[in-house]
Amino acid sequence: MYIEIINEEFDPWQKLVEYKRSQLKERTNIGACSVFLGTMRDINSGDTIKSMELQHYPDMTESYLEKIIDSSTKKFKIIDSIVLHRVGLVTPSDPIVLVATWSEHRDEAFEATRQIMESLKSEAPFWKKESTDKGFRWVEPETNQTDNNSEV
Amino acid sequence: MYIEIINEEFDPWQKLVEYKRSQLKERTNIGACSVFLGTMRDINSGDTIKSMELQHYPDMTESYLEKIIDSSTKKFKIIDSIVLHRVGLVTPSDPIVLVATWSEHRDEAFEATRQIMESLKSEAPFWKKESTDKGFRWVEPETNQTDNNSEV
Amino acid sequence: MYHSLIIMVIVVKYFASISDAIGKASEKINIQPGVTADDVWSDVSKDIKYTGKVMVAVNHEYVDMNYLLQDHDEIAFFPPVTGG
Amino acid sequence: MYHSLIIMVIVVKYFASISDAIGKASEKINIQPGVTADDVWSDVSKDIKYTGKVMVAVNHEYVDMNYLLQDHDEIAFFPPVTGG
Repeated sequence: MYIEIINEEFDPWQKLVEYKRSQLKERTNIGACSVFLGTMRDINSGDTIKSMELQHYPDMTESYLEKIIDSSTKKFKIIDSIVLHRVGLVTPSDPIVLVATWSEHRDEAFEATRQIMESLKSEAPFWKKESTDKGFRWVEPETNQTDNNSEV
Repeated sequence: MYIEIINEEFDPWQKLVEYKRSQLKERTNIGACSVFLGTMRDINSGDTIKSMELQHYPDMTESYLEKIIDSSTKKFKIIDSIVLHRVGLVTPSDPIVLVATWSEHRDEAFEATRQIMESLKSEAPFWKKESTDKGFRWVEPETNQTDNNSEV
Repeated sequence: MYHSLIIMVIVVKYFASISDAIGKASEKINIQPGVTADDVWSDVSKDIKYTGKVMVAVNHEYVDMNYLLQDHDEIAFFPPVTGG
Repeated sequence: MYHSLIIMVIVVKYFASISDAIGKASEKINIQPGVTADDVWSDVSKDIKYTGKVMVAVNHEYVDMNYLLQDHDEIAFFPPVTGG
């Protein structure tokens, strides 16, 4: 498992190549890898976004990502996984988050990557502040976020 | 859209880096990318697999992959996609198939990549012949493959 | 009858275990109008014992065994696919 | 009463729109035993008008507003998360 909070632009595929080279060379039981990459769009809620500030809660972020990955690893028999998340100032088309999981069979990797992304979006302490022509604004959470989140 | 049948070992992430550089640079409406990579395992049905021959039906393969991608592209509003599939002799841990889709939002890419993989597994004309200690054998299809496939 | 003199040429392809069983990858055969995919399969498989499921495609499209062949069609017989 | 003399120190952190509203990122405050997360929030937010949903975490774990604070706890108030 590898988690990294990154404060500068990164190449997600290059990160995968490097991680695979160093960690996964001999894992011949791996049959599937599912990857999700989230990148910054230049439009949100109908407005042009010039740039975005990604704030997070250091320490809690890492411990929460670890918790999310642990849970999916057990549930879906994941062999290995990585989560990379950008913080700081990002501009359109910049990578924001990369989640990758490796498993024996495809169902497990597909479902684990998806669940990690959903949990990350609703639980990991990151916040986005957009810069638009009308000024700065904090991004509103997705409407499907659970109401009792603070009681988890 | 990019489809390639590859007759030698390939680096899937490097392929993604190159494709992204050449094709996707200016697509600032992309917010999500979902990738699936299938690799060769060294065990199947309880036996050690030394190597595997991937046969396919040239021409039908390409046209079928195109059909599969077209269908998912329309259904899930996919902005771009690639499918790479290995043929010939593969050995354990070799990449076999890479599917990647790009979309505005994450649901679309997740579901498109998944559907392309499922369709590819049940419709695209590829066959695997395994080399085990007991000799060669053709891989049996997954049991959930539809029975009326020949009538699609 | 006049039209029984019409001879059409089709290409037949075999893949995977079916190619192994028949002992070749492809062949050209002559057929008469009205011949179905099933007729071709019965003919080409008459000397082999192949008990598995047979898929059939004509000109790179899946068809069912009632498909009526046309001149220059390419028909392919193969077991269920196992790629990915 | 004797135990009213006990003073505990906690760290309070604020993020995103709540940090903007309160005008700082963190502070140390003194509390007495028996103080809940809700008590702290009422105190620190008394001069601001913040109507959004407030999440609360203590020592990097989500808790509810009834959480009873201990000495040296780190409590954080923030709006619903929007990462990924």
